[in-house]
Amino acid sequence: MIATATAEAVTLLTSRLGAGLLVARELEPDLLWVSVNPADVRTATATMKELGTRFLVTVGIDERPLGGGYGIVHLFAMDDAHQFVAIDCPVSAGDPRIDSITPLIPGAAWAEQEFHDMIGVEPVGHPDPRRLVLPDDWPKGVHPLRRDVAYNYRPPSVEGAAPELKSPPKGTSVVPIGPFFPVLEEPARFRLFVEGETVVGCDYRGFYNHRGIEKLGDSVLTWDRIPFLAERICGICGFIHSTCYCQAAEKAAGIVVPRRAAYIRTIMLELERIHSHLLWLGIAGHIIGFDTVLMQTWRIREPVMWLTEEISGNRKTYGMNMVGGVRRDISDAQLPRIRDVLATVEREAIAVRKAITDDSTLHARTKGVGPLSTEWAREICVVGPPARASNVPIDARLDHPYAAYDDLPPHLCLADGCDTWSRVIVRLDELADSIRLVREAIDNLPTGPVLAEFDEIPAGRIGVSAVEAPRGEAIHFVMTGGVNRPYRWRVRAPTFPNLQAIPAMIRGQSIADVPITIGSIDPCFSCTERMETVDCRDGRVRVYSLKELQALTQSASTGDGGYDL
Amino acid sequence: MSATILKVAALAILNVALVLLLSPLYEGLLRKLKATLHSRMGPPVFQPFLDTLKLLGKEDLLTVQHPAYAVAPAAALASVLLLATIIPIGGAPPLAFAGDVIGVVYVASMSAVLLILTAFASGSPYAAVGGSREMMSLLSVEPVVAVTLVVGAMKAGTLSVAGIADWNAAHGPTISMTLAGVALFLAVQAQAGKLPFDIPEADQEVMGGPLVEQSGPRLALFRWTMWARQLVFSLLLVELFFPWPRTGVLAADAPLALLKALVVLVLVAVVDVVNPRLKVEQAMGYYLRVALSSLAAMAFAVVGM
Amino acid sequence: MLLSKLREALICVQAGRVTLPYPFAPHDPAPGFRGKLSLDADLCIGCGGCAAVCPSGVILIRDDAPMVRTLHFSLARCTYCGRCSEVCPEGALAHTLEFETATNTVDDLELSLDVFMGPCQRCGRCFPPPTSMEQLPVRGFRADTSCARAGADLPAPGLLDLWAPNGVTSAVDLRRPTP
Amino acid sequence: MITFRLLEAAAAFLIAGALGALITARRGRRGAWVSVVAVSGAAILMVASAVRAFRGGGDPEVSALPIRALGAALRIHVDPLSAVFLCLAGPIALLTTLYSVEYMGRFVRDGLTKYYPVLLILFLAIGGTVVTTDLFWFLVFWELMTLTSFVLVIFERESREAHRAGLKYFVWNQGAALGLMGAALVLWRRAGSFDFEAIRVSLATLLDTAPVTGHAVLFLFFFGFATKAGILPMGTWLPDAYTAAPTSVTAAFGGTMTKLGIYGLLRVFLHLLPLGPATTIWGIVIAVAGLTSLFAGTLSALKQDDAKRLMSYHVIGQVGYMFFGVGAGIALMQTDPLLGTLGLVAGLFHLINNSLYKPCLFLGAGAVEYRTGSRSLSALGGGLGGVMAGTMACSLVASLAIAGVPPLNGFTSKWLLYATGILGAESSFLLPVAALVAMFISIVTLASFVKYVAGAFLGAPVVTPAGAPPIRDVPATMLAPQYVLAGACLVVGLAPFAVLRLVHQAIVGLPSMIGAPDFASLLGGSNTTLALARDGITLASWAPVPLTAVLLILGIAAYVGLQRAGGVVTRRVPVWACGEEENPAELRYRADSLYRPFKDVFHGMYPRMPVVRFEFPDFLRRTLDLDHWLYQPLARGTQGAVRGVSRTHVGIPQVYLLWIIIGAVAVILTVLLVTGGAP
Repeated sequence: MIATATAEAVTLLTSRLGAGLLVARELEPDLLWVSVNPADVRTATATMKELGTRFLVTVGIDERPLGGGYGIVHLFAMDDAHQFVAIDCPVSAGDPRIDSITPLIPGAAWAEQEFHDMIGVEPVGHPDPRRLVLPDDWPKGVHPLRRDVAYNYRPPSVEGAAPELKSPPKGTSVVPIGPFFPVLEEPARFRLFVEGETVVGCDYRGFYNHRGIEKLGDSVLTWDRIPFLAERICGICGFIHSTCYCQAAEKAAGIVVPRRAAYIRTIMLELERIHSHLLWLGIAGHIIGFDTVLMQTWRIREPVMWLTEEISGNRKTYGMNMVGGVRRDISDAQLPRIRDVLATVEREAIAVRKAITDDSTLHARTKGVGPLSTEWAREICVVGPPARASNVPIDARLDHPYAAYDDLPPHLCLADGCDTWSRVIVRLDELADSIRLVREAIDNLPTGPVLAEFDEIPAGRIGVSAVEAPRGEAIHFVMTGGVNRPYRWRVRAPTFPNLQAIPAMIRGQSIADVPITIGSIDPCFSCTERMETVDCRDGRVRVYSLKELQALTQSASTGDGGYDL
Repeated sequence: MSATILKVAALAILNVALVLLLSPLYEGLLRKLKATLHSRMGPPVFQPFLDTLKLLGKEDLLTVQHPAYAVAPAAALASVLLLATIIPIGGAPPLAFAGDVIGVVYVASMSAVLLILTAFASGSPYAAVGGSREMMSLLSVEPVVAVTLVVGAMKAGTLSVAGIADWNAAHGPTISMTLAGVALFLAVQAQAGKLPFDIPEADQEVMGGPLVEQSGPRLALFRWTMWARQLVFSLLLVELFFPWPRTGVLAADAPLALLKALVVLVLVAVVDVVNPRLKVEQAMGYYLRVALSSLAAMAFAVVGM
Repeated sequence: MLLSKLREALICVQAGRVTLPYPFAPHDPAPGFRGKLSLDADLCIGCGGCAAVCPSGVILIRDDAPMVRTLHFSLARCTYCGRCSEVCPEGALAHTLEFETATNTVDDLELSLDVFMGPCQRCGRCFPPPTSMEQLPVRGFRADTSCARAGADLPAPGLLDLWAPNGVTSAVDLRRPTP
Repeated sequence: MITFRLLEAAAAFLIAGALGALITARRGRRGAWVSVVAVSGAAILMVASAVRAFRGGGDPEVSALPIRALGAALRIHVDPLSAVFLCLAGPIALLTTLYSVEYMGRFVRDGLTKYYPVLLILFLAIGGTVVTTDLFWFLVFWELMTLTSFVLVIFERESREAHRAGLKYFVWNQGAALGLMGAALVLWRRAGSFDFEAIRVSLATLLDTAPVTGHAVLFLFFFGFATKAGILPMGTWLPDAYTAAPTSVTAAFGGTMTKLGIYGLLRVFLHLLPLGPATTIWGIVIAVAGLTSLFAGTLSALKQDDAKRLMSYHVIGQVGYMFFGVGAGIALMQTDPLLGTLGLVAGLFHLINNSLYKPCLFLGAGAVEYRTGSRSLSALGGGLGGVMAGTMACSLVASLAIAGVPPLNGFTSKWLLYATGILGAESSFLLPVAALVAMFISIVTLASFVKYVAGAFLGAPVVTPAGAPPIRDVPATMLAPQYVLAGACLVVGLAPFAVLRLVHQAIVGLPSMIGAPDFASLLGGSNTTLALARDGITLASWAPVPLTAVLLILGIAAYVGLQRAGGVVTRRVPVWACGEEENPAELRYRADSLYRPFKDVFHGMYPRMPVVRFEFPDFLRRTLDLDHWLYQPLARGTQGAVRGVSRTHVGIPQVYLLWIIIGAVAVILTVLLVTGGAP
């Protein structure tokens, strides 16, 4: 049975595309798969836009071993209908080109640059055809996510390669923020074009941390190992990624997670949100020089970390998720302790909130800073607190319920200031709501097993899952393959769309506002860039000498070298 | 005659030594206080001395080779120490004959000027932004300092620093002098480079601003200059505007003055703890308002209150 | 505004100092903490389950000879996920509460264990004998030199004498204490 | 008589030099050297006559070339005030001429025939203006000065900018000169003579009998002198004209010509006008005008990107300081002679200081332009310090001097000004406020010169494009004047006593300054300390030498201590740019980016300059180009002149300006013809 909303979508697509619509079927209750003729991708996208859907990400799949060409799958979300829609464009292997949809959806820019780099399908008409992901000294024509490129292939670096940079407009000078900048904890390079202290434009070069984690998942690791790798995509919201991956795999395999496991996942996800928001608040304070906020919020955060350590055995990277449920149960003896910690954190968080809401110097630093209009937030497909602070009512927990959120609906915390202050308020609201959710979850914790039993996962299935991370919505796409591993695993971290909104947010602001504006989206560069470090199979651990490290850092700063698969 | 010269020299050396040696200690105390308010342990009180020693032994990294670049840090420290000889610490300023409040205002700005020139010389864009900010903060703070000192001069009818201090000590608190003192206290916040006015250095925005290319010994001297500057300004504040009680004995007045200066700096540190950094235009707007409202102190001074 | 500042100051003052004197005083993690791996070589039967589940490939298994299986642990890469200890049927692998793993030599984190096993009658490869009785004559292990430095959980270096260079080994673990 | 002879000889030197330069101008640098010789002769003679005046050997007034019908004669008298200006005009003329030798090399295309002769006549006019005590001749010299300087402003004949600036200059100054002529005519009708002494008497009676007319006359004087000095809003001509003229000329303008506005003020308000209620009123007017100018002029300077334009706005600002000092002094003279004298001394001393650092700055900017061809600070991007070390050192010293950084000379005069203002609180509440504004502006000055120094000299070393010759420092003849001026800034700053005594002598020597305190009771008798005392109580003190000594001792101790303690190992490193930067040139922070937020905050305070757009058709431009119809013809022969003059009469009914010139020249010629030039 096809739901009403998706039925409407199919009808409209059929009328618009005619013969261009190749296949439309519901792969899962919440995933509509539409294959269209690649030539009609713009029409299909325009139709999706007309339907009010939200662009998520593009998945590029090398389907040549399966007898096809390249699959370019644009994922969309129909939030009101709780549906995902995949627009699949089978691109022929002989002519790997497809019309770019960025002119229609500005937020698709990076997604398209990424499949251009990784799969080698060229988005025709893309406004910025520069490299996004691949290093500058990576040879042309080598596309790492193609199946014929080995996961540990190291190409010789191209001599004399330099990043393609935008040159500053006349009358401006460049102030570089990054790759190594004190308040950006990870490398990212913004070249600000400034007139006085006013930023008139910027150029971005990032993806210095890219380690080909998707390639590892596709080619080396098994179902059960990937959650632990996925968890390490992000140091703060790792559990979100492992949950998201497990859910995508469970959807693809049709595994039903036991309720207790769903509740435990919810508890951990919300604990993660609590400590992540407190962490962010501290970092935001630090960015504007308010170190007291940093020290105090991190002090308040610490009991939550101890709590997660008690529950999971580690303060971060809990290692609890498995495909089919969770590994570790929460014992009844731990429940009072959780309640205690929640009470403390709640009391302290309320005090902090009370103290800072009327602080006029904080207002001076955050109100009107980093403006992101509702329209542009929708255009660039911003997610999470930045979207909600711009009055875009999206929350994956409500739009695409997972874990136990169908039983425990969160409040939708919206603000309409469209600025950094609103982002603070939204996060403070969510913090309070998360405490409520955890409390309700442990009060209603069902009994039963925590891990579902399942057999081999069949090949050729597809699962799409969204999880609302503290920073916004994370999307994992899984296409199953044989021999106990996925054929394609695609990760979209929340920072990926949010970061694309930065240039618009800092234009016209002063240099002093740039760090806090970047900070206000709570950027996680390695999430976005999907970092992983060690080559697993050959077991060699490389020890860098000081000299090599220096060489590495120097080369990384020019944007070349450093990362390989 | 020679006895007078000797006395002047001794007092000058005493002032210089007090400022030079106590300023890192005060900074250490402030750090400790700040750490306590941050709920953390904080470095030992003597850490600034250790930092300085460590920096002195470090390599000196130069982005440009220029004699002025090498001389500026020493000159900056010297200018602040010179300032210490024309302000009172528990007694009349040793070199009272050589400079008055106008001299104080101008000598006080010398260290900032040297820092700014060094910043621009380094060729770093961050230093340039920081230098530009330092200049702007000088532009907004110096008028406040000037207004308060002029109020003192108007009340006392003299431009001499000692004269103002003596007049205030003799006449007790007045509305105009108290207002001026409050305004100068607000200015000390910026002169000390403390939040919310550490805008030029702003390590989260411009990575230390004018200091970004200063390293090793040069950095040590510039840091020392800043510590000394904050002590000198708080001494100026307490000696000119809050000189009571005064015994007339240097051995009693000097420790008292230093204690009062510490209290001022503690207040400065508390303000520092509960504030984020302002943007430079906001700081300028703030000091413009302070300067204009300290004109009220002038008005009070004119009507004799 | 001022009230706000006072509230902020109050929060600061109320909390007092909370930082721990950690390096100078021990800090114990919560029970159940997944710290440094410990390996009880006595219990290992060389089944290889740990290597099969390890996500970061810490554990490598190599069959050097028909009766010698080498387990190589690169603990520098360990992510402390605890999958190995979870799947170990004999409880040979466990997490301790230790978290201080810093070392000057990466070799300290390399650990090699040779387990003497029964050879498969058909293919000749290493094979964990299914029953306790069968295990009895073939159990044994050998630890690499570098293990010695890694910590107290590992066997004493004296045991290395058991190694016979030609690959023929004593089938009996001399060290095994009698119950 | 000796003084007169000296001045006569000086004039002869200048005229001969002008002729010589005219003849030799086409032969390379010969004309330049002829001019240098002539100017040095004149300068020595001018200084010598000034020395005589200071020594008290002031010869009585000498008069020549009488025009009986008018009661005018070339009356020459050098009093200490004139002597101060002679002392400035002579050496600065010499330094700028010397500088011109190399500098003007780049203008050969524009034809140097009209440069040196006109420049020398300008110096003659400046000298004449300050030594005559006859209002008629004062105006003649004034007019001559205006005309010659106009020719120099529009020197670059290809430049449209120069022509626009020249026109603006001409309109304002000729208008102001007309005002002066009007005032002179009114007084002449009363007194029947142009003699200063006669006018002094008639002006006093005029103020009593017809106060409206009297004040109108004073207004015209004020207007005329303020315009020449560049006081806003009349001074809007100044930045354009200063920027358009060749830099050597600009330096001469800044060092001497515009300062004659102050001379005129002092002459009129303290010589022609006895102290009285009128002086107080006009003192206040002058002070307020000065305050406005120093505020608006300096704030505008902060926004400039063109080095010369930046400095030109500072000319306006600095003249504001002088006007403030002089005005406050005049206003206070009757109520508080001590502070009144202090203000006047401060104003005049500031003028001297300004004549030292301002030309030095202009010459520095000219040197940069000479080597790089650019005056835009943003385009320069800094980094010249390494290759133009001498120029940088001089510019830095002069910049710090103008900003009033102790112990340089600018601080001392500012200190006197502030002391006047702050201690004048009992007379007026506004005086300390004004002093505060001046202090604030002093920091603005500092900011804009930091911008200049940073924009031109500081920063990463400049990289010359491949193939281009490396940038070197300017030749010695261009560098020497800068060294002299910068050195003078330092010396006067450290030992202002002698100069201040002369200034004091010049001020109290003015006829209206009766009852002014002597130097010892004003600033103390010490030769190490300036101490302003009243009733035996020291009110303000400044001792540059001890303070500098202490600063040096401490600085050297710190420096040596550092070298000893550190055993410093230095290493060259690239500028940290958060990683490696591919194009370091893009990282240069542009000079026009500096202080942007400040400009935004103070946006409302910036004066709205009256924008007068002079857009004139080509034929008119050609007409106004003196080259076309006046100068070239004169130089080539009468026939050409006739043709040129006739062309000016073709279809130009609206050119009132021309009528002004022709009118002025005609008046002078007629008067000479009528009286037959006989005594």
